[in-house]
Amino acid sequence: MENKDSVLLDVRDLTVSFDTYAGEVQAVRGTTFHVNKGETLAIVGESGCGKSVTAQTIMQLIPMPPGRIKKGNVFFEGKDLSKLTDRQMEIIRGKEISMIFQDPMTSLNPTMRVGKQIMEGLMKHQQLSKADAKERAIEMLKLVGMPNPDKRVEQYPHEFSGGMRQRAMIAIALACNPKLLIADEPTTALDVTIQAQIIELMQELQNRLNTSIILITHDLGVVAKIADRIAVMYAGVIVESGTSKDIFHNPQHPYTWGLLQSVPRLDKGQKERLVPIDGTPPDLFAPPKGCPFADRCDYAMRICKEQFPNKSNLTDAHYVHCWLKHENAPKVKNPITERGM
Amino acid sequence: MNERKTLIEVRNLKKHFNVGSGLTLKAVDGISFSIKEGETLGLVGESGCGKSTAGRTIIGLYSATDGEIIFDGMSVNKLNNAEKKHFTRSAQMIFQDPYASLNPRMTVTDIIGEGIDIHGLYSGQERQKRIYNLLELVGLRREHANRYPHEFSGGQRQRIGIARALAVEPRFIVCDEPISALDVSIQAQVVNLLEDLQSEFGLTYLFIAHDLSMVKHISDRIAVMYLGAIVELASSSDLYDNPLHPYTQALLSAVPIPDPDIEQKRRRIMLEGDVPSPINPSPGCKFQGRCKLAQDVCRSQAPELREALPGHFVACHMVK
Amino acid sequence: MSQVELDKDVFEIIGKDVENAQKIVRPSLTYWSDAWRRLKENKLAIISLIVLVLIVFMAFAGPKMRPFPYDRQDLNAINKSPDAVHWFGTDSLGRDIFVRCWEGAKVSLFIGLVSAIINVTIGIIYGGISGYLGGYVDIIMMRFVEIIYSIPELLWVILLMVVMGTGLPTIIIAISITGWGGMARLVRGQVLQLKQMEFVLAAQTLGADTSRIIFKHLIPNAMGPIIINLTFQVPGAIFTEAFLSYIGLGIRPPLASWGSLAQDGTLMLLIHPYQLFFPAVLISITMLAFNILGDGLRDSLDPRLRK
Amino acid sequence: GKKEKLAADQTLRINWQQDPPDLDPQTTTDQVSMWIVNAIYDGLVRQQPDGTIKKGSGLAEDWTISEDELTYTFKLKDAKWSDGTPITAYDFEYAWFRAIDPEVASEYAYQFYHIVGAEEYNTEVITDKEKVGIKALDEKTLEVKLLRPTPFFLSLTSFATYLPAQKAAVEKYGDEFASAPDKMVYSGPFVIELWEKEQRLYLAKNQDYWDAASVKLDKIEGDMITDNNTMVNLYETGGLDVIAVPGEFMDKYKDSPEFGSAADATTWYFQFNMEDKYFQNLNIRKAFAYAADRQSFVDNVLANGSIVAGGLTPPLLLGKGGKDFAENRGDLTLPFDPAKAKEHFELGLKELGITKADFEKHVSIVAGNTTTWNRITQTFQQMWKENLGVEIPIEEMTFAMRLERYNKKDYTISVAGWGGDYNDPMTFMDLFVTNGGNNDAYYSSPEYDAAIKKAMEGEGDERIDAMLEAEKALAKDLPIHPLYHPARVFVQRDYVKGIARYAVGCDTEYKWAYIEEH
Amino acid sequence: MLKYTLKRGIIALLTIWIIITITFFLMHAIPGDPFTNEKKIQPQIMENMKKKYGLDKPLIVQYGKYLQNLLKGDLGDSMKYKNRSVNDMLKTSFPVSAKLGMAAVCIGAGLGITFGIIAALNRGKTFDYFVIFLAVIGVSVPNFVFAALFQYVFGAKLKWLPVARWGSFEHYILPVTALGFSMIAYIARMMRTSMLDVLSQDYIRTAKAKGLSRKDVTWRHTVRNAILPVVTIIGVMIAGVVVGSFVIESIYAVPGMGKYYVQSIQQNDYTLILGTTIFFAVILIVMMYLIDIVYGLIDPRIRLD
Ligand SMILES: Nc1ncnc2c1ncn2[C@@H]1O[C@H](COP(=O)(O)OP(=O)(O)OP(=O)(O)O)[C@@H](O)[C@H]1O
Ligand SMILES: Nc1ncnc2c1ncn2[C@@H]1O[C@H](COP(=O)(O)OP(=O)(O)OP(=O)(O)O)[C@@H](O)[C@H]1O
Ligand SMILES: [Mg+2]
Ligand SMILES: [Mg+2]
Repeated sequence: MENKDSVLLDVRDLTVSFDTYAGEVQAVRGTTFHVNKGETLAIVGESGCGKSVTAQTIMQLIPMPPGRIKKGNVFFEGKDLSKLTDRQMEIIRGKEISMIFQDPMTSLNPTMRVGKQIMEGLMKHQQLSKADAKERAIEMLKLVGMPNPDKRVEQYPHEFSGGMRQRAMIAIALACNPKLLIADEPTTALDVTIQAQIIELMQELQNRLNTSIILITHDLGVVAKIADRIAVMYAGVIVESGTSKDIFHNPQHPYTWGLLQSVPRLDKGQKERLVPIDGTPPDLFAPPKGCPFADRCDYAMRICKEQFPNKSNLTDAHYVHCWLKHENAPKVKNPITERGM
Repeated sequence: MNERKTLIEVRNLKKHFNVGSGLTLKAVDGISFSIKEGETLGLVGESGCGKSTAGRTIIGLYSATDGEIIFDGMSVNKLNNAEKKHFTRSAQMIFQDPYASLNPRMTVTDIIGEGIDIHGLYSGQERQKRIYNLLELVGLRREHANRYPHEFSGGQRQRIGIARALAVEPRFIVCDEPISALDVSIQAQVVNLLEDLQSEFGLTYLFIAHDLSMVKHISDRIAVMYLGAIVELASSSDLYDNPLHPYTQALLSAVPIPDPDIEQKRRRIMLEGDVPSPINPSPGCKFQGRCKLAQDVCRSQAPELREALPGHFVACHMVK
Repeated sequence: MSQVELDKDVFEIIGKDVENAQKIVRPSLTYWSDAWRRLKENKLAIISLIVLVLIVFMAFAGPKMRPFPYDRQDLNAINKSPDAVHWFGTDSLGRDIFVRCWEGAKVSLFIGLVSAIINVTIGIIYGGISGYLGGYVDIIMMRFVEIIYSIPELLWVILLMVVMGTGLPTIIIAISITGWGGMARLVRGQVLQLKQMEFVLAAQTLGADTSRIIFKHLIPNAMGPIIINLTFQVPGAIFTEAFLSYIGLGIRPPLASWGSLAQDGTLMLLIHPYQLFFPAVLISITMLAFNILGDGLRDSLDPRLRK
Repeated sequence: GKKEKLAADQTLRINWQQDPPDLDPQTTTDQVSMWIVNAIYDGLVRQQPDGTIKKGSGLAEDWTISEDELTYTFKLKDAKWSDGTPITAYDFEYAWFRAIDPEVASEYAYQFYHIVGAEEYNTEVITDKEKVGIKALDEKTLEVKLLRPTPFFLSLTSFATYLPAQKAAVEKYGDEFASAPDKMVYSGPFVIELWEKEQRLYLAKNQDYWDAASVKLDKIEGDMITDNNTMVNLYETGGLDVIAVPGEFMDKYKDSPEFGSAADATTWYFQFNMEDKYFQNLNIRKAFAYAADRQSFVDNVLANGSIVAGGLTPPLLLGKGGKDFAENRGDLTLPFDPAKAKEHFELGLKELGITKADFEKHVSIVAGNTTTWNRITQTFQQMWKENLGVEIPIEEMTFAMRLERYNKKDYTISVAGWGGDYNDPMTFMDLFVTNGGNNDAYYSSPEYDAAIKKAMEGEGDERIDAMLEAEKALAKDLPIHPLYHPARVFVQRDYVKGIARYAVGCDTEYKWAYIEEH
Repeated sequence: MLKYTLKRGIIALLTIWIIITITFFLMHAIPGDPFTNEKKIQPQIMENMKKKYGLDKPLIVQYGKYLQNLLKGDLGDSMKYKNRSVNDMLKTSFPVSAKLGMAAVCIGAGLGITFGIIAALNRGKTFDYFVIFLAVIGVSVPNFVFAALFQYVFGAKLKWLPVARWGSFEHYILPVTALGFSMIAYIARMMRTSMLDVLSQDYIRTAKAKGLSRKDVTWRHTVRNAILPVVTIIGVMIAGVVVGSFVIESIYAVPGMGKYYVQSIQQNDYTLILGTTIFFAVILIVMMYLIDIVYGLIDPRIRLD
């Protein structure tokens, strides 16, 4: 399936740190992944594992200082984004790559009408007139399922409900038909009908314009619905990556197992206690030198604490970083496949 | 569940906003329900239908336009200062927006410790210990205590908000989408935590969410809201097994299942028609514009919430 | 990919170790010690602090460094340019300007700081309450500011002088009567903006009372403008005192203040410019230090700029 | 000497310093207004540069004085108002009655109290004009009856309040009379050409003036600049032709060829509260006088030609024997003598039965809030500290506040200045009569009172002698300690000539000024 | 809005009345009266003068009379400047002060805001320090010093500009500069700080993500959110400065109303005291009202009614 020409975004060995008073927070520690044209890559992972930082680094939007790209490159259509000037980046942002941010309240300008905030990008990138831009803004709001869009464009963010703000953010991001859409938890505040609608909207956009999507979410249901490939991130590194089927049906990393086990399922009757992953992710201020998941892993081995596991390829698209894949490692039962799905 | 005492009762609650040029936005327009001690009532509904507003009004953050809230036998609208303070301790809220609700100039310790200080619960070492406990309870680490909100990821922030609410040992918590910003493993931790707290301290929850699977998991009963009104109210299994209201049916059909095979085959009930506005809503059933079953009576007359089956309330003319 | 040969026993499953994750790695700091730490990193701010300490030190030591009391006149050495005897020269009554400058530092710094603190305190409390409570309270409180501000300051001053006589307390009260209004307005404006934030709602849910919300939530978030205003209050007070001296209602002569020295110096600007130069330079250095320190303080109190 | 040639441009640029508050001759009181009023009106007489009063110098061609020196009859010359109507004796009669009209409420009405019935008329004791000694006998003749012989009466008639007023104009403009150039009529050497409030007031030569031939200036351009630096800067850059030298600038100008100084009939003095529990003690007062080194103050601090005062009355006021009064008197004041000062101070303290600390606790210097006061008080405060060992605080305050303290007798030492109104020692000497309006020292001496009474009623040398008696009484009792008589210092371009400066009355006269070719 | 304006209007009238009342009684409480003079006036003459100005009546009657005239728009006659009405004095002097003041505010606000923005965007760089330095000079050197210095250097020494006096455009330059200097300083500092607060907000990141240019991000998103405290201080500054600056006007011989504020009180010119006070109060109140309106325009979350 992989066609070298169709790669839109290629992130290589990205390493991002924040300099804080106590030292360096290694938010992203050598992440490598790519996104093909027209493809949806989902990045899932525990809170604080560096998903948003990765996304913002692609856009060259992490605050510097304290943030710092220590290593790695972000290639977009072959251009290394980290080498572009601010000016050059402006043309890419919003038009080629756009992003839905995670905090809808604080990510909208409180003193500017929502409509205007959508129009801005349109007027800049598509050279629309004010009136046209407004029309398009209304249309966008309608597309994201906002009632009374013509009234809503005149309102300010604080007059919106949480979900409405998020939809406004989505409208801003989608307005200019970007080649790459980075959606950082785009539907957390939305009810399922709207969520479905938004996802369909994104898929429709994808079908129509061959847009690539990076979807950052922890809602595995949404992931199941839309993702072509999934990257599982933990403590700043991608620990497992594969197609949607690979991850859901044949996950290999204990962390992925944990993730899948902790979701309640509507289609599986019985109220049972959820199975969380105990403990918390490591503080990225001092990430362990071995596998970062070791301390929380039921199958942790001594080696796990010593050394970060190498990449083991299962298929072309499916790889995992886990010592359990080592030939000397004991064979353990895969709780997901065992569960029989 | 039987014969437990009613902790909170909401009667015909209304909250209208003045949105300028003489228009009012009826965010919450006459909802009634009650929650028993130790019970969890799930509140679901379309985004913007007034869930947060309802929650905030119940907790006293907004003054109600109309209606009454009775907490533990006392009308919340008529409390004196001391009682009010007591009420704020008994009834807490976890906010939807994890960042905006944290003061950027306060450390996590200060944020979590605030309620403790206000109500004079602990001091000195005790206080610090309690804060550490709370942090661990919500899956954060002690060393996060002296950090500021902006240093946390979205999910971490939400947990701070939860710890803050739990700090005052409330009896009733309005959870306004407490887990939607959390990743699944932490969601499970938090939900388990909420459940543990419930069984341990007999907490009562109003659990607002849109993740229906999680709502179903945690709630005893579920209320479905649509445009400021409750359209269906039933025990969670009843609601999921036998949704009566067409909106509820549409909602359930849209819940994504974490399995690509199932998910990509599944069809959801598409809701047609315009999404109505809470500003000047048309008379009659608020859902009628998007309802396949709609008849004339739906257009002229707003349906009452009535008991269609034992313990299963629905507001729809078409349900027999 | 060359896999290192690894012992079998490193692959023994030992299970999770959640406790290990609880190690405290970062230093624990309180808000203030954290702010102080960040301030310390700001070299300019620390230099400013040192300069200020030095000036305060000189205010006490300076007059003792020369054999002239600040009020000693030498009518035979009037308007002498700076030399080895009179380092900053002498004034129109033959008094040593060096000594007077440091003597004046005491007065001016005292007036500047005390009245700035009074103004800032009152202004913050008043503006905070007015902005937060809003509505009629705000309208009435703000009208009161207008009233105080509109009634000519000189009337208050003269009345105060009649009642209390001249002296530092009178001057400080005089400066404070009208001085807090600006701060109050500024804080109110900020509070009006900030009180809409969700974290304020969150605090209300916890049962926080008005004063807590104002002082713990709103004011810290308005610290930037407050500090700027504070650093401007100090020279403001010093010059108000100068103006009062100018119309003869300031400190009692022959006591000096920087303001009155600058004022006297300005009269001599065209013929004996040094008489203005020294006090003006001292004021400027002090203010520069105050401002840079204030800037550093502002930064160090803003955790978002924390490094 | 060299023959002087007039410059083509006869414009004099001066600084009025402030806007004239009142150009109505009968009510004006301030100095700036006086300068202008004096330039735009002619009175019966006009003071000559040498200070004398000559027949024909003003509108009075001639006058006769009765034997008893009580009736003055003035004969007017032909002169016109600027509107072309003749100036008559009726204009004087009208103006003078205006000045004493209680409704006009002129502050200087008392200047007329030498005239029969004027005071009664002014205070509404009488309303009958016939009972007042002012009468225009015909268009050209004005008759004035005085209460007692008043040798300085003629010089008084050059004073602003005595200037004529045109009834028609006053009535026509009513409340707005003299508030704008076109709301008045002129009789003097100049007319107001331009008056921009708070900014400038320009005078132009009055072509209809009876003595237009003597007026050489075409224009006087006057600014209203209050700031000293600004004034100096303007002078330096050629924007002004003449300025008063501010105290701070003495160093700069005192050796300049353009520098000049004129006497000023003003005296600055310390004033002791004679009813104060400590200062009623003569030794204490003496100590303070002995401890003050006035010479050093005048030479070093002022350094502008001011002179140490020998008594209350400044020089240049008419005395006897062709000398001025101050010369007749000589120096009666206590000289600087630290030893004596200490001696008297100890003595005084002993008499009062108090310690120095008690004394210090009680005493302060009450002073005004301008630079002049500042310098005086700070200098002498220091001298007293050095020579008496007492630390005395200075209380600066506005005049009104000071007055309140005086009225309540709530002060110990104060500094005051007094300027003469007319050319006679009496303008100073009646200050300290018992219960006198300006007797803020609360001095009460039968001896002094008697001398003044004698002087008021006496004539010629007898009067002068009586006033000298009074000076001696003052010197003996020491209610005041005279400090100095200031000089009016100025710089003016060398091509500016003919500005006359007087010690009393309107102190600057522009009628004969001119610009020499340069 | 209309209702709110009306409400504020009524409250404003009430405020002015209170200001008048307090000022009226305060000014009569301070020692002296308009006729207090170094040379004491005979009691009878004094009485004549007091009668002429109505000062012989009981205070409360004078107060009533004043209010009565005020309602007719008559501020009375000055007691020191004979034959001049206070209305007239204000009418001629205010435009001068207002022009000067507004010019200074325009420069102060214009440059101040610009400098503040540039400094914030270049935090820690040379320009930032330049602004801080400028600001410090601006506040730590009082404007009478600047005024005197500018006059000496540019007027007396270099002769580029007139030393003083009023009239042509050239006459504006020095006083406006002297007056505007400290404003630039204050506003620049305030703007800088406020900008820094806003620059760290999430929505700025959003704006950048839209691909807006630095200029647009700055002007449309940052400045507007940062300007609130600057508006507060500019509002008060305008009120303070359009009524004239005593110091600047006397140094540059500008015929404005600044001196009346100081002089009237020193001379107990009652009508002028009240006249200037009312005048200032009205301007201040109007400015405060405008500020509140502007608050609402800048930040829609602020609702005052
Ligand atoms: N400005 C900053 N200063 C210091 N640390 C930061 C900063 N921004 C992010 N971090 C840290 O970087 C790590 C990664 O954060 P990030 O926001 O990418 O998490 P995330 O994967 O998006 O989590 P979530 O799902 O909760 O949003 C976190 O540990 C966070 O504390
Ligand atoms: N302060 C306000 N002013 C005006 N309208 C408001 C305000 N707050 C909320 N609204 C409106 O009230 C309605 C209900 O909002 P609410 O926040 O309660 O929705 P919600 O059910 O919580 O939605 P979501 O799931 O998206 O958070 C919305 O139409 C919103 O626009
Ligand atoms: Mg994130
Ligand atoms: Mg909500």
